[in-house]
Amino acid sequence: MQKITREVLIAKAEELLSNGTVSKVLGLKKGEFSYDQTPAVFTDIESMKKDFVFDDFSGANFSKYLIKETKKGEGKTLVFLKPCDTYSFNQLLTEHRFDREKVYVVGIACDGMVDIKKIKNAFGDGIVSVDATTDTLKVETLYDGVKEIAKAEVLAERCRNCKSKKHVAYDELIGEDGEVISSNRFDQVDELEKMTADERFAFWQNELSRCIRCNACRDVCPACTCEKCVFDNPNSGVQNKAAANSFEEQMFHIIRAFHVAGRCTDCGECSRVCPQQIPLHLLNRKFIKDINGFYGDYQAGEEVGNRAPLVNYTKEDLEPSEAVNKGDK
Amino acid sequence: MRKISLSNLDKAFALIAENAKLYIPVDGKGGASFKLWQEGVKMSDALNTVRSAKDFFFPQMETLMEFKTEGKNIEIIDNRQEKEDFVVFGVRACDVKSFEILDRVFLSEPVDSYYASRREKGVIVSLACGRPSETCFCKTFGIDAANPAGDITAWKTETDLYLLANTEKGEKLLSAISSITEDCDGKAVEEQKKQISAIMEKLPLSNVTTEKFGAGKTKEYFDSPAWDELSSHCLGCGTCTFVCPTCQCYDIKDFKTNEGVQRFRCWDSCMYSDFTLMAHGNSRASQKERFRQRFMHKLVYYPDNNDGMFSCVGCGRCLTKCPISMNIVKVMKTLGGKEND
Amino acid sequence: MQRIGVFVCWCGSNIAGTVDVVKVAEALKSEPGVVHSANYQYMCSQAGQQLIKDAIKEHNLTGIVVCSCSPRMHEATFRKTAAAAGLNPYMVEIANIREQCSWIHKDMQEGTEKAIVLGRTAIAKVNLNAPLKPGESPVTKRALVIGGGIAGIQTALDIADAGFEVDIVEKKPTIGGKMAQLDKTFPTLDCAACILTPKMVDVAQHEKIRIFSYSEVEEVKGFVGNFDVKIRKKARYVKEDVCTGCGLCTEKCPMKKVPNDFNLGMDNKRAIYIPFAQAVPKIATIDADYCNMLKNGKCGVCAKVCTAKAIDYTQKDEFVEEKYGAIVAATGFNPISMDKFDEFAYSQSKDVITSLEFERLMNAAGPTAGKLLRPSDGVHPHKIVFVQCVGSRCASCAEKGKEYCSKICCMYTAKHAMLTRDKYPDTDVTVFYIDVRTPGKQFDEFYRRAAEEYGVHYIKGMVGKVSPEGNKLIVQGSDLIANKQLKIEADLVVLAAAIEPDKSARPLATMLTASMDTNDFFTEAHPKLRPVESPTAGIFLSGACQGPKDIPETVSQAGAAAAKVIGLLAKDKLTGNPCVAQSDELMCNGCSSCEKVCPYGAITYADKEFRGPNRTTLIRRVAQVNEAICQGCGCCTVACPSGAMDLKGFANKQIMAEVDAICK
Amino acid sequence: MQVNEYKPKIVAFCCNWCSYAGADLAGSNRLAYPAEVKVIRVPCSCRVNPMFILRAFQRGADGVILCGCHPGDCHYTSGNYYTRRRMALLFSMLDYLGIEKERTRVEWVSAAEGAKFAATMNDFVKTVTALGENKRLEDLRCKK
Repeated sequence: MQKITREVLIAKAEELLSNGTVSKVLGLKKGEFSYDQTPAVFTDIESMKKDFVFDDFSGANFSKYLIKETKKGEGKTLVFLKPCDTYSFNQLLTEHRFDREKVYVVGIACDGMVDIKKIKNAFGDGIVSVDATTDTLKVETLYDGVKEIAKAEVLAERCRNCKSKKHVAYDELIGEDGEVISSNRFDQVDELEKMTADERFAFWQNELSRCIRCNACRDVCPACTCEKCVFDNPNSGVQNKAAANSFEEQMFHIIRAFHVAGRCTDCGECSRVCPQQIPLHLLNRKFIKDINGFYGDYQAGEEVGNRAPLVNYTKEDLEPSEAVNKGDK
Repeated sequence: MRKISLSNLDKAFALIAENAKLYIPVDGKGGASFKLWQEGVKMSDALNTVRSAKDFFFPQMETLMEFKTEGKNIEIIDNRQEKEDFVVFGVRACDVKSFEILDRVFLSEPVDSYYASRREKGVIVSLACGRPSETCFCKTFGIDAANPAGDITAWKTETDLYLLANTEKGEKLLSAISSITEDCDGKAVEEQKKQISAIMEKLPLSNVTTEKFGAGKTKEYFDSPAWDELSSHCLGCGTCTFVCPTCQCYDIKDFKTNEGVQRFRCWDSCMYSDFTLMAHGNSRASQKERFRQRFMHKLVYYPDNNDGMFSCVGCGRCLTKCPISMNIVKVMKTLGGKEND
Repeated sequence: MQRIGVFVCWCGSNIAGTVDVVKVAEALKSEPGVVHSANYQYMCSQAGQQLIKDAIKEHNLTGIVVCSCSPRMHEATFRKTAAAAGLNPYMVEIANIREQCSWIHKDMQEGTEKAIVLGRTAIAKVNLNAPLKPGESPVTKRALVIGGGIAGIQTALDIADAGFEVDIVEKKPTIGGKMAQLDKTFPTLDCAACILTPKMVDVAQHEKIRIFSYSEVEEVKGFVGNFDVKIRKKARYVKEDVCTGCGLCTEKCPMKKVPNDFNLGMDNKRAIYIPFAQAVPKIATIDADYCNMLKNGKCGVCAKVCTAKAIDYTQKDEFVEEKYGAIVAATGFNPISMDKFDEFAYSQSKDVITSLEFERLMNAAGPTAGKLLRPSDGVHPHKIVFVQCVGSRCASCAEKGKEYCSKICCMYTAKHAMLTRDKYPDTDVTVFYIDVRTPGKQFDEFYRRAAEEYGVHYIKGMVGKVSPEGNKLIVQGSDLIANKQLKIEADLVVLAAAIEPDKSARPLATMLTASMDTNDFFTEAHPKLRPVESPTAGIFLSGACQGPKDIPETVSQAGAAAAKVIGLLAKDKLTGNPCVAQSDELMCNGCSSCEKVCPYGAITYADKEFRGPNRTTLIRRVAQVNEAICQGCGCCTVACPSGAMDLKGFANKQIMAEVDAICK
Repeated sequence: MQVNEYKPKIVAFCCNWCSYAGADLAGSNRLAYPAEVKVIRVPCSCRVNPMFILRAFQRGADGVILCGCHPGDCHYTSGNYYTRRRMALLFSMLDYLGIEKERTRVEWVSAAEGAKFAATMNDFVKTVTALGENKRLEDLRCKK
């Protein structure tokens, strides 16, 4: 469950729409089932009351949509941002992706979001409804009736390892602002690092070989905001539409992660949307972990205007040879 | 109708694999997928594979030919790969139907010989859906999940697998495993069919209809204002097209190897910004046009050209995989109006 | 498709000895694009070059690959050859088959095979070469010197003497800088004013030099050869062209209690003042913070006494906009604030002073007319303790002081000690030091004279605490050589405060897009080979703004900076390196990554209108490269994720083609 | 000499101002290193895009080495500092994916260090030869 309810957000939106602070609201619209929510823009409160939704399945990171939304029409866009979304928001501002003045941010405390894939893994297909009004989810299926599962067991990966309950950007807040959390988000990276190179290679071959190059990871990523991605540009020399073989799978994912290294806020959208459930966040987290270890802790999006580690340096930085041999100790 | 005890299934697989490559759905990280059967590989119970079975006939990437250059001479090499027979086991009703849709594209003149040779070599063993999912809406397109087509139709109960050959190819395959199958009546199958039909009625999407769509509807929907909102948050990724069993668009590209050039084709997606890119630019300038194209094609253009047949089979893959949960059902309901609600 | 000619050089036996040049030329003939292939004993000879020129014309070549020695040797030669035959010089690529092939391999087969690969690689690149044209930009033949201390003065004089116009911008009412405040100079002990003021007069009288005193740089735009600078002339409430500098107003002004910053606040001046007798320009300035007329509208004495009618209470800041071809930063230094050094009782006792204050005390024009008297009671001190490295070499106390050595303190402290002992032999002088650093002509001799001939007590050790007790100062320190703690009763304590860049340098550097180090000293284009240039083209560095320096070093660097400026201004046009970065505006999303890594500030952003879908227009922020500033390192091309930024002459596709050709 | 002796393919990116000059100096001093090493001249080590390195492996390289001016000596003042960060992260990522970390290397070679250039290349070729062919980042299509 979320302590902040849909009704509270609708009331806030009503206030801001009616006093003219904002002209539209970027939010989620309920779908066919209990869990499939689609981003939508609401311009009147009636449509919001009808379709707006906010619950344990409202995990999408809204920051990236603001690039497009702020360019449409006059007035400000109201957006409700979870703590993790605000980091992406700041990073986008750092990169001049939209006009801050065109957005009104209401920071909302978040109690962790649920991953429908985990529910389906637990109960199989045929989920008729999910009641998430308490921290024990009641899942009704076509074949097994109503079953219960603790929310903690089906938390989205990024929420399981939530890095911050603190909003780093907002115009106003609903609910208490939290703190930056020392999470265990690098545990899996650690585990991989401890493996032998052969084991790691096998692990990633198994994961990356499933890639169908649908580009969902890239297209949903708030750090991937290029006008045209190198992988789409026939003149770049690296364009490819299909992961023809293991090289291209690796190439795409290494370069994708490299291009967002130091800019990735670890929002976890890439892994959330991957139709093949490839743990793409483990690539991003490797870079984040290395950056923290090599150059000092750095959280992308913590402040607008921060200089990303890859466009920065110190004279005492470690050598690449030291970087790869760190694990040997 | 023949039946085989599930405990003997591995033996049947082994027999089939003697003469052909056998692919069965297998559980793995990220969901089920068709894998080459080998000793010890177990069949998945999952309703469906993440990627559809179209891969077998229209793979994501295939080499069409090669050019070898030596000095200033060029040699053209035809290196079509499909030479062996293969069997795909456990294809669901929706995916089986998708082959019919793909056939109309690839097998009409001019015939796509790459696709055709794969269709010729492949034997399809379909499997009735014991436990359809909430995202299933094959019924909308007149598909009977309880009675899939294919060279052989199979029904799985708690204990047995029932097999019915529909084609010559199917007969041949069945006879190859006749030593471990036995004749039976269709009672258990009829029972299962009834059960499945009952479930199909209960599915949340069972009320989705195609009434409002089909051939000749271009003018009605092309300029609908609804497209703006429907497409407004589409990321432009290719997930829906790549998991779709009926999407058939591809691109042909050249890959420069060390010695020459490999000409290959690979799936393309009408959702991509460089799809239909031409010298003057892109005729589908915004995501709205691309989005509209995909759904208009499924619901109007394809029926226009194919005797009213829709190019969607209601498998529900795009419903589960779309990053923003936008999908054909939402499009149909929005465009089609309240009646569908 | 290119029409490429391949020319394989024997270099006598240098190449032909281990590479079968005939075979190489033959093998490369069948590479894509190659229409002609030849070999010759010495391609760089007249005859060899003629061979290339003839082939260009005969075969209509659009590109050339010369397989020869290193491009560092003859790339320029062959580019000229190509140009002479009407081919764009940047259509030439060199395959280095001498230094990187024939000279390092002994086996003929191995050498030949590698030479073929290297040739093939160059051909692959040339296939993607495009003709390049270096950009040209005119040069405004005027220099701006920011800062009017000895560094700025010397630079300005040297540039002006070469015949170019120079403007000096000085934020204080007079030029002269720190040197004007000094008494004597080490190691010769000649008086600072005696050697500086004639130069100041030279500046004032030089027909090519304009002085903007009491002025600051407000805005800098443009690039090398073409800077547009806005200068703020602060209101001094005195008409510069009317004031005769008679000084009557500075005597009649009733506001007498204005701290005299020239004497570091050790005495007072009037609200209208001329900093010192030899000030240039010698014009009075009103201190608006203290002037009663400006504050309350009551007084007007200065206007009454001024016979020249130079006073103008209504004066406002004025702005001057001027064009320059080169800019010299000469913003100098300041002693660091002693606020954080409470242990030395600087703020508790007037008798703890900094070395610069000591200079003023010893100076005949200073607050005590050159008599060494204690600031607190005007009594002559008999026991003076000098403390060195106050805030310098503070590795562990970076929050208080500086990690670097301020370089000049050892020598001026020796000077102070020596001068004190010379003038007042009854005064006992002790110097606490960490190390005495005397690298310089006559420096060590000078220091030894202080210690040996003048009887200055040098104690190796640190002072831990200075505490005022009555009219004495108790100095507690350690003597590391004798290994004991000392407690010395002193009358005066002089702190050799570390020096730091002037605070105005940082915002100036931002305006100039000149880089700075962590200590806010300007960074050189190359620490060894280009020490007086900033990495930003057209920006030069003079004096202590680049690092701590004494006067002779400052003057020599000032001259060197002037020489570089003269070299630049002597050109009518600047020809750039055409291998510069280029932004594809259709693909750029304006994320600023490239700008952040550019060492030269060559990348700026503009909001540009683009055609959007369906007859809409979109305004997007896109990167633009100033070709006159870009030096072509290519750092931006890698920072750019979309590949919108590419480097001409070393384009992504060209390098990838080379990679492909090698790995074949 | 064995006929089928394995010879790795090595791509060496060298910056124009220091390392390329260092390579030239190695040549002038006749300091031998294996012919498997082929140099690509770039203005600065910071010009080397990670994509170039992957491209080399795709096309059949067995090892890629990047040489630039010593930190602090960059002709462009700071290029090699960026190179250092980029390559530290890239190499660490390759290692994380199970690619042999010995296949990539960064060395700082000045224009005066001809001997170091030759020694570095000798050592690198030896290391890569010991590893054998690059199988993990290759693109089999290229070998056709």
